[in-house]
Amino acid sequence: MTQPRSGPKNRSARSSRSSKTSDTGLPRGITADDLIDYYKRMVLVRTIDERIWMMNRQGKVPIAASSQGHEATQLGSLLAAEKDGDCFLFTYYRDLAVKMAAGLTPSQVMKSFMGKEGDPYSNGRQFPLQGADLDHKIIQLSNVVAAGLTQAVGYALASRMQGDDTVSIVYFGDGASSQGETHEAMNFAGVHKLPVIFLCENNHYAISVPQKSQMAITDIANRAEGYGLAGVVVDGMDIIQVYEATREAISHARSQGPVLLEMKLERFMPHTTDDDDKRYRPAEEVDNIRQRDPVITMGQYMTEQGFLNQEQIDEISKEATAAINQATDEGEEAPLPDPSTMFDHLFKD
Amino acid sequence: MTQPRSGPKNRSARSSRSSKTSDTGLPRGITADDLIDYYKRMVLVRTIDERIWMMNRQGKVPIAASSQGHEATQLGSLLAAEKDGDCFLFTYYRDLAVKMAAGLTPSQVMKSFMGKEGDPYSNGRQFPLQGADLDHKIIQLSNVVAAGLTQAVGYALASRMQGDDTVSIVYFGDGASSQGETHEAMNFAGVHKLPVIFLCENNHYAISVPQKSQMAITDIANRAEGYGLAGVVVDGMDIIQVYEATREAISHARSQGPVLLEMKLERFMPHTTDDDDKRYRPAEEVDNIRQRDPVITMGQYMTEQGFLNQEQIDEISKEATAAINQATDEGEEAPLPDPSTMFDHLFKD
Amino acid sequence: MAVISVIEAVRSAMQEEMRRDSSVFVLGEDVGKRGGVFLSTQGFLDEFGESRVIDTPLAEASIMGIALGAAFKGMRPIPEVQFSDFVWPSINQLVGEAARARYGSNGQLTVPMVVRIPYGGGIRGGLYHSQNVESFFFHVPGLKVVSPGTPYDAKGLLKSAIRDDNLIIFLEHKKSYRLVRGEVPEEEYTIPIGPSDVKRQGSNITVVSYGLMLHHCLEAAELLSQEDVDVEVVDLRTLRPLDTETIINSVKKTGKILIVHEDNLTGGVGAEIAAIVADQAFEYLDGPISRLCGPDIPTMPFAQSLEEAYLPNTDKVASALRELAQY
Amino acid sequence: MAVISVIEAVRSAMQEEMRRDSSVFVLGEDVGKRGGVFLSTQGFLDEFGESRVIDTPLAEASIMGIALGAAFKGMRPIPEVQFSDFVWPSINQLVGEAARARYGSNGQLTVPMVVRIPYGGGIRGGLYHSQNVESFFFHVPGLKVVSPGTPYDAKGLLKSAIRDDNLIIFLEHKKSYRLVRGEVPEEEYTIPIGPSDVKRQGSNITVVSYGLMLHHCLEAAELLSQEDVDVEVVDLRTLRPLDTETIINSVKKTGKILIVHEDNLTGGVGAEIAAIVADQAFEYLDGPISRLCGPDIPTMPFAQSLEEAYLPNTDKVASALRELAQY
Ligand SMILES: Cc1ncc(C[n+]2csc(CCOP(=O)(O)OP(=O)(O)O)c2C)c(N)n1
Ligand SMILES: Cc1ncc(C[n+]2csc(CCOP(=O)(O)OP(=O)(O)O)c2C)c(N)n1
Ligand SMILES: [Mg+2]
Ligand SMILES: [Mg+2]
Repeated sequence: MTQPRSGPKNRSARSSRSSKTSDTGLPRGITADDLIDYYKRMVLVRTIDERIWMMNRQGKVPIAASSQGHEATQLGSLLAAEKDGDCFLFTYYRDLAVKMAAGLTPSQVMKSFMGKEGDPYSNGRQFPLQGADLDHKIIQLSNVVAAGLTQAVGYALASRMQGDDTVSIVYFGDGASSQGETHEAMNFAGVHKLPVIFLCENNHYAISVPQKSQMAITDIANRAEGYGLAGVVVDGMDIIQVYEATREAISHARSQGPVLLEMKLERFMPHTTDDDDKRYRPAEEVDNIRQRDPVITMGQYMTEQGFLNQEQIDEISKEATAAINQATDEGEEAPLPDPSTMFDHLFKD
Repeated sequence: MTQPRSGPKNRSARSSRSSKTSDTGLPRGITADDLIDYYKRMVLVRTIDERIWMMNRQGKVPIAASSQGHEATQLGSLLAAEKDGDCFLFTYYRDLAVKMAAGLTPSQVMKSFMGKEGDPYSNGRQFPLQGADLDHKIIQLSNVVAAGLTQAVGYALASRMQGDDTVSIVYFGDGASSQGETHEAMNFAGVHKLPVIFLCENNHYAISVPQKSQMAITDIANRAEGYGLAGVVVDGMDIIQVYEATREAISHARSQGPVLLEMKLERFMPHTTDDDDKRYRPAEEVDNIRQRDPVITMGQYMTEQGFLNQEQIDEISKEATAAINQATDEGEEAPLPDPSTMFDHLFKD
Repeated sequence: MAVISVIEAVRSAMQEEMRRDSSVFVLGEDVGKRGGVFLSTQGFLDEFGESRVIDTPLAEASIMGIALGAAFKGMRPIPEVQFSDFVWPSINQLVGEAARARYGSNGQLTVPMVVRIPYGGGIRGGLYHSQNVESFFFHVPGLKVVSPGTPYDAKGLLKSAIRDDNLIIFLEHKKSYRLVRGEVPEEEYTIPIGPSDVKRQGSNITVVSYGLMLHHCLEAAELLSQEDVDVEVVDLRTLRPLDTETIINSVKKTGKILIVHEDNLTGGVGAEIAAIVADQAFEYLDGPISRLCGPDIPTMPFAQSLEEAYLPNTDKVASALRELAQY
Repeated sequence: MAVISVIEAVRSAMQEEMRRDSSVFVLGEDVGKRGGVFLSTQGFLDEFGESRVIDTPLAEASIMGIALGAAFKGMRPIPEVQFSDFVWPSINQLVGEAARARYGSNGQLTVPMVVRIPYGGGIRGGLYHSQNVESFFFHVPGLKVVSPGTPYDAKGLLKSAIRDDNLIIFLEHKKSYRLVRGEVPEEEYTIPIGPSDVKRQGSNITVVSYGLMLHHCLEAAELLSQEDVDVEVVDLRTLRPLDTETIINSVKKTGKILIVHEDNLTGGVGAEIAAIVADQAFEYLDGPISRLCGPDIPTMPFAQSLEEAYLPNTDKVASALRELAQY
């Protein structure tokens, strides 16, 4: 694992893992039940993610970006946010696992991917799961890479003004780190020490462009210092480490100011269903990274720790499939948005 | 003097000053004659800068940004570029001293400030000294803060492609460091290790906004590392140090890649003739910084070193005044651009 | 009624609304101690404090993105773009994000935000301190564009804009700031966003304009009245949504229309007005739909001679009206 | 003559020009190994190498600024914007800088640069992969806007654009990339930037369009011919400078005009065309100047039902033509 550069306590997430605090031997604030719950969510997301990809091939879903490989980061950070209870999320298009784990039902997901009535994000106006899900404290307005960062900073500024405890967490990729707005967002957050976490899902690719063509450095977290931010590198394939690092970042953001959390992780699938990664990515590379599949890793961890047995694992998987089957049916049966709604909600009256 | 953070040789400019190499006791490549020459240029620029401000008050010049306080940096860096012989400059609106020292005559300056026929930058279409002076290898297209940085990087990319030795030097203020494009420019330059120098004239103010409201850090050069650039902090009030640091940066840029040179200096005047700095800047602060006037400092240095005596100093000043008087007359007599030229040069045929 | 300038009207509108509603705040470059480069927020820092009067770093994209994020949380930001010429870096946040936030979230998000933009020329600003940017925003669904010409309208419209729950691009002609003065009531009032205002009744020709050009049109109408041509002057005030009805009714009455703006001719706001008139009042027209606009060069150059050559003025409007009158 | 698609035409134009002139190079997101997300630069990396086929970081403002800087030094960059929707961050470099470089330097600087922008909808792209951005550029002095509708025009115009010494915004309708195929000569040819093309002669109604909509217009004209209405179809090809003469001549002949575009109605390119016709062909008109355009919502939504509701298509064009024919 990469060593963190600096950060709230300038120590690696792994080392903190050994400093277990709860009596179950788990890190601060979580129980075995939490992990079982989150393992179920992870399996559910993986199952629906694979299904959606298949449905794209069947012509039923126009486009999808997969969260496969990113699940540990997405779920670990959400677990931290849920435990804290006072976070607001600005996600990006790859964050299916964040959104589902935050409460979106499989049926809603299916409707969204198929552009059907009942998509809670935009009711079919936008790309799948784009718009907002305010019930679950998520905004993801656009596909424009990095556009959410300054918005998250503004949200954090409003928290400060309104005197509440909300911490904004904004998710983005390594590609987004190149955008000028990313710099502007971090700089402003640093000046005003705002309660915001910049959570980078660094999968080393922006579509086909590898990290070395994007930046001259290895760790994006290195940039934190130049903005007066805390910067931490985390093994984003390990849900426990992600949980701990995020939990700590939330405290830091609230008490001292912004944090840049760089999660090192892997994108298992092509960029989207429109992409063909064979054009630019060696097959062995994909095989290699798949060795660290977060779903398998977490499953193993759960059995090793005795939180689940193989039978339960299989049951969870079966339940997920059943749930997704039903959701798929519901999605297919759902009506298309009525054309007469096309002009609705352009303005608030 | 602030210590440099990192850089080509990671040492302060001052320390290199003691490692004199020429037999006159001066740093590499310059002679006493060069300094006499540059002292004259400095006095000339200061004289015209003050005159222009006065003419603004008389209603003859609509707007001016003053280079007073920035002269050591502007001239020291130009001296390095001239000695190197193969640099191309992207300046900004405060760089009067760069432009004049690079060859612009006082008469041309006057015409430009008065919006008259004969302004070599834009023939009166643009703000004073804005557009380009290709004869002197300068481009300064717009007033848009930080817009020149990516252009300078592109110019350096073209040098690389064309296989020539040109190093691009782009000048900008501390305010410009906040713009997203600044980040994008440095990042790209770092990835491709391009021959470009980012020369920041940090006067600690963006109009009225002090550095602490602009960024959470003290040294902008600190950001260099996050882009894989060399970063150096220089005492921008000392022409010799600026010369040496720039000279070295040029070599580094050509052989190893981009450099971020942060010149710490002071803005003596309000932001422009339109500004009233009393609204935001304590009078004592201005008095204090004026103690380090680069024109006076250099004059003292010249006499101390025996390069000039007081009589010569006075003579230089008189000559400057005479030259500026004449230039002012020429400016006033010059015609306005003919309205019929308004549509010229929209396109190249 | 006090006689005040446009900049005073703008300042007092913001001040009243900030006193009235603590969720209103201003942010931008130099809005703090400096009070704004045009002094539109003079005294605000003292009255409202650092948390509601925020001097931002020099980075327009973030000014808008941050304002938008704060709006999502129920604040009512008034970001200032120092000069219209510097709005471009923030276009993605404005056009791509803010203007679509409500639509793209199917009504979940609200953007109660007023973007104040000093624009326009005639102040020896050259290519980068004079731009007319209205036609860019005019084309964008999901936002409203307001451009007052008088202190009275500026104050009443800005107050409405601040209370509006939608994204408003509020364009203030910077030459009008001190030049244009007028009566403004002491008591509180607002002016609805949308309706244009017939600033002068007339029966022979309709002239449609907004912002600073309105005043040239009114002066030209005065000149023409001495030549027995009775000109009706429609001040759009709001550009988007466009008050088509007032324009069409006026043209139906006069049969002739001249559209005047400082912005470049091609693809300007005047083109849409012409198109609407050509479609909806086709049978009432007694002459070609005419436009007097800035020529198609980037914007007014710096030199006095070139700036004058670019800008429409009272004489040029009067000549265009005469020509149309003779058609 | 080979039958090829629009994307193949685009690719081959660039390939030929890059072989011909070593100062031509491409840069953008994923243009390297990936060959572009639409495969417009497929094979380029192998043929021209890393120094002329540059995969950039994800940062549009810098893509344009860097291209512009290289153009200043005599290179001929072809920056690609991956989707029109992401051009906004680069607007300052394009509109504020590149389009004014020559004018603002009084002729010293030259910008031989072609900005390629896949745009338009109908591909289930939703609010951020469908935008029509032409009217923004259409308003900007100092640049040219090209928008071909056929492989033949795409290739010939792109080659001319690459040889042109000025800033060209080259808009490629992304739905046409694979959908529209047509004959293209084996031998080299170019098509001048500027002149529009009468794609179908007719005497009763003029329909003016460009890009993908051209094909709906041609199909609708075919339908109308069976109803004894003879429709002339003008394909603009170049939007700026606008070939006013061809439009006016056609309207003088037919007396009626319908303008069709996918972009939003208000302030679109069609508004200017209407304005010009209203001014210059006023006396020849036998009916209102009509426009069939995208409605004023951000752009076509993702859901199939909404996307269809937004987009003009052959049926909608035919109905509009029928209505006009009956006027
Ligand atoms: C401003 C902008 N430019 C280009 C695109 C097209 N695009 C979509 S995703 C993407 C790559 C993003 O990479 P990264 O940020 O690393 O996220 P990842 O997909 O790897 O999770 C690109 C270029 C976009 N959506 N927005
Ligand atoms: C993009 C942009 N925003 C705002 C302005 C208005 N403006 C002109 S200079 C300036 C301050 C620049 O400060 P700095 O970069 O530190 O340069 P200095 O004037 O101090 O030398 C501002 C805000 C501008 N020209 N461009
Ligand atoms: Mg990535
Ligand atoms: Mg400064």
